Amino acid sequence: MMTLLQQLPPECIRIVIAAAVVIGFVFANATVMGYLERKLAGRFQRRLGPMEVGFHGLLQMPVDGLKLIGKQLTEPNNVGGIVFYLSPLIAMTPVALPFLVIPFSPHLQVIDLDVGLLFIIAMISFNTIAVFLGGWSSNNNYSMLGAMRSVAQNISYEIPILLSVLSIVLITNSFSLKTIVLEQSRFWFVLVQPVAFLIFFIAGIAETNRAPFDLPEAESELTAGFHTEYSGIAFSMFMIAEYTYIFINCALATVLFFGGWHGIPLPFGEYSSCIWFLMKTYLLMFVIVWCRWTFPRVRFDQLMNFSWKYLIPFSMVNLLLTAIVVKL
Amino acid sequence: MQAGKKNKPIHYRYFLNMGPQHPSTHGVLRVVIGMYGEYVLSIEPIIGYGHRMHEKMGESRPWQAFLPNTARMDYACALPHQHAYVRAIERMTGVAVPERAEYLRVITTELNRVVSHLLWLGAFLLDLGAFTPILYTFDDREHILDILENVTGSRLTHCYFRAGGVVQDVDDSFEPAVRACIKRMRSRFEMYDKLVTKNIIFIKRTKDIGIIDRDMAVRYGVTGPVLRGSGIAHDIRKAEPYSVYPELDFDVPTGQNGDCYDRYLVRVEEMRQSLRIIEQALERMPGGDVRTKTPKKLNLPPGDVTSTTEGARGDVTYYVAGDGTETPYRLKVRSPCFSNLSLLEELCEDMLLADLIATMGSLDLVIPEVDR
Amino acid sequence: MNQYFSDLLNGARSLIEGFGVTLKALLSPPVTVQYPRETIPVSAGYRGHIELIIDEESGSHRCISCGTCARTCPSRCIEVKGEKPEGGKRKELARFQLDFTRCSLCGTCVEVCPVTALRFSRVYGQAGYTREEFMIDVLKRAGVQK
Amino acid sequence: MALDTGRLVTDIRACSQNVAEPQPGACGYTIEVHLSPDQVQECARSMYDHGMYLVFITAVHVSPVPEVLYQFAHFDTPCRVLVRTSVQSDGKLPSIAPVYRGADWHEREIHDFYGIVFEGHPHLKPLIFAREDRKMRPLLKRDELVKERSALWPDETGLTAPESDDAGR
Repeated sequence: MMTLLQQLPPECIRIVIAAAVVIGFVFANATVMGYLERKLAGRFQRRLGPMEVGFHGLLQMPVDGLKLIGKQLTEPNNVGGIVFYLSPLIAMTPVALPFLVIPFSPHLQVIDLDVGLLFIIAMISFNTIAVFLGGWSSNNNYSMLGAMRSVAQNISYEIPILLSVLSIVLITNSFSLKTIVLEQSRFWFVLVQPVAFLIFFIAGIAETNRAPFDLPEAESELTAGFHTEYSGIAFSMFMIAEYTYIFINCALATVLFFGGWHGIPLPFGEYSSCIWFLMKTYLLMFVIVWCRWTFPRVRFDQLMNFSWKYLIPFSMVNLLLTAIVVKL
Repeated sequence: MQAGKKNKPIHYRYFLNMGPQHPSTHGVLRVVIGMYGEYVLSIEPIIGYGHRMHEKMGESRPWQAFLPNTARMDYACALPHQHAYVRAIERMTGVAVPERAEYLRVITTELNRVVSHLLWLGAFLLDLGAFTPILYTFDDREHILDILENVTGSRLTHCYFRAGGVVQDVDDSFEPAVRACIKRMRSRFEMYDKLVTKNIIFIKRTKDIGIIDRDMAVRYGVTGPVLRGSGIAHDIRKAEPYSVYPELDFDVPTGQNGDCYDRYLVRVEEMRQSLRIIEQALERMPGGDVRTKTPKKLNLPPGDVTSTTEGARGDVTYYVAGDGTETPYRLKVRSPCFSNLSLLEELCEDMLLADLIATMGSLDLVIPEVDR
Repeated sequence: MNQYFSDLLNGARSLIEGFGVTLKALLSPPVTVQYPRETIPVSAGYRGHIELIIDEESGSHRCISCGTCARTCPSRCIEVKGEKPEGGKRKELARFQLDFTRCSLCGTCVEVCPVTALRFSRVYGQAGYTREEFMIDVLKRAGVQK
Repeated sequence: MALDTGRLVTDIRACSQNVAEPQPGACGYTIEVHLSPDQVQECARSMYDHGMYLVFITAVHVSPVPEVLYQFAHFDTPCRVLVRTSVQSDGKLPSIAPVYRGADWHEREIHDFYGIVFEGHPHLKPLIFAREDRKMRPLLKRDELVKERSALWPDETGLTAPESDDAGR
């Protein structure tokens, strides 16, 4: 068995190990995020959140995961056939790809693509296809409405993200995430580009269908939106995908605006940069959870107006100003 | 508002079945909505899922047996129903009610109104997508429900009023508890103002949505906070004063243009007014017994009577026809939600689905009261 | 045009205020009680199912099994049977069954009882799997309380 | 626009002579009117012109012919009008839904409970009952329990009696 390993090129082993770590991280992040969200939701509402399973409910999310795996996959009649089962997979699989380029710390990065940023933004838009196919194929008026809404929402919020990210690229004129983070060693880009950060963050919340823009799965209007008919593991795949997209959004925001792994050196030696990175990301996730438990839901046409009338004009103006300033 | 799509060819329309199990129908109501894309073309509320034929129960048993039923129709605000029924019986049989009992009735009814408006506030915001305020309103409700549980014996389905007074007097822990509760409640209002009234998303979701004008109110018999939201100061406690309300000073809040936002403001202001009423009633409440002795067998004389009180949702009217025996010959309950719901078909044409949910939430529907 | 900006500005301000409220809630202690372990004391006036009052002096219940409560109960959920022990002159209460599945806690039985032998117990949180668990034998309960 | 009760009473008298103004404290309504079935729509229209809203419509199963009662009230001035009619011999009654859209539901409910048919009603489908038990008519009393109209309202001259002008109770 060892001889077989020696024959394989080292690069291939490195990729296999990295893939395994990334998949493990995706599931770990989903459980941690889910636990954090339910605990914070409880505390925001002056209650305790999950307390029963494990110490202070720590085992609640893994146990939920097992329960969901054990649940029966109900299939309503004349449902869209293979597409009905394909959409959770489409939601789940591309979720791990952006992790290849996210620089957790100077050397903890799978590959440093020089088009890393473009690659991530391309991967993020996979979610829309999955949500649309899921909603459309479950043969239920509510999910069809949810699917339509999610397509319109993601398209109209993709543009502000691109424009705000472009203003960063103008400064660093490189798409590679590592160089962007290295550029921020002296000062973080959020000080230079606060408006771009705000636009990116708000559009990020809308992109991942999170409240106050959670129209595709509006509980009080569309019962459960696009994943009404999904149960068991299919439903949990959509949940894991959603939590991971939130993590990617926050990680991207940290890399672009909050200076990746830069921070006061901590006593953990060379892991301190990775810890800084995770701390910043989870702080941004706290803000996203905070938004969810404070605001009512926006109506559908207001959502569109907000993007086309406010975010896009502001991001264009911001882009223009950065261009002028940078070219001076 | 948005141009409707009514002139679209029919085959574009699809039907969305909202209910009978649906998160925002507040009870077992089914609404069949003809939709064109996101726009609502036609609405048909289908009621009757929670129908128990209360009126037949009233006709087949002695009138005392109907008292628990009055609390099972509008369980969110049961006491005005009971007050109306008991006043109808007192009108027919001429039973006198001691002053202290009337004050106790007013205090517990106003506490019940605050509890009902808090429940509505939480549920309305939940319909609009805000998950947290409902927990805050339930936290406030618990304080008042503990007081009501101690006085009337149960948290929602109170059976506290009798013909000629109330069941039992309050113990001396009642008054300090109510005063503390009023003080606490007043401090909570400006928290709700910050979280909800000034919130831009909430304003955008409720301003100029579901506007009810006076003519529609007359044609459908809309009463209560829904009517007052359209600027008509009609409150039975002021229009046709009963019990000890003439001696209490309070004003009737009204809105300007009758949209969901005004109905919200009216109900929050009404909670403040109820607290004022309770305070005054506590000071003016005399001593004395709380119930007049009524003969064992109290027959209802021939003839019929209607009696009206101001429920949390509007004009609660009981029509009782007696025929000389102890059993009412005919008992009709006019529930405000029945009329408030009937205008949904005309009000919600050409609306977005999200606005339909907001409007239905602002009508404060309790479906068991509609089905009876 | 200024409507455009004024919306944006006081909109943002109201959102920040909303954030402030929930942050204050986050930092203040929870108000809930972990129900199965901790419980809130039931208030004095709470109406559980009815039970017989035990007299201090005679040490037993005061019921004379006249059946008034059974007759006036709107949902007919009380069943009272009195038997005359041989030789004795007064009826003894032999059976007092309450069908708690149909009782609506209106309190008529407590009021009409000529010897005020009934009162509301403060039993809270009754749960059961079968209907039989709610057929309460009030007499046996009174015996237990003695 | 407060209600002018004087003009209201004269309008009602135009529909029918039998108008009484009993003591509201005792019976809860200020004006009581007896109408014959064909005057119902006319009276409803005059009520609507005065801006009165419909409180409820109900029916009472009395022996010769079931009795239908309407109650109207006004938003600004306290005034409650109780209108009594008897159903026509063939169990029909003209509907006031064209005037008061809200009456649509009230009349459908009475149709469910009593089987009284309202002519001119836009769509007299069952409101509360499902299709299969729309023939239930629960509020109709068993024959031995039904009472005479006069047993319930002894001193009132029902419409069956000739038009006598003495005031009601």
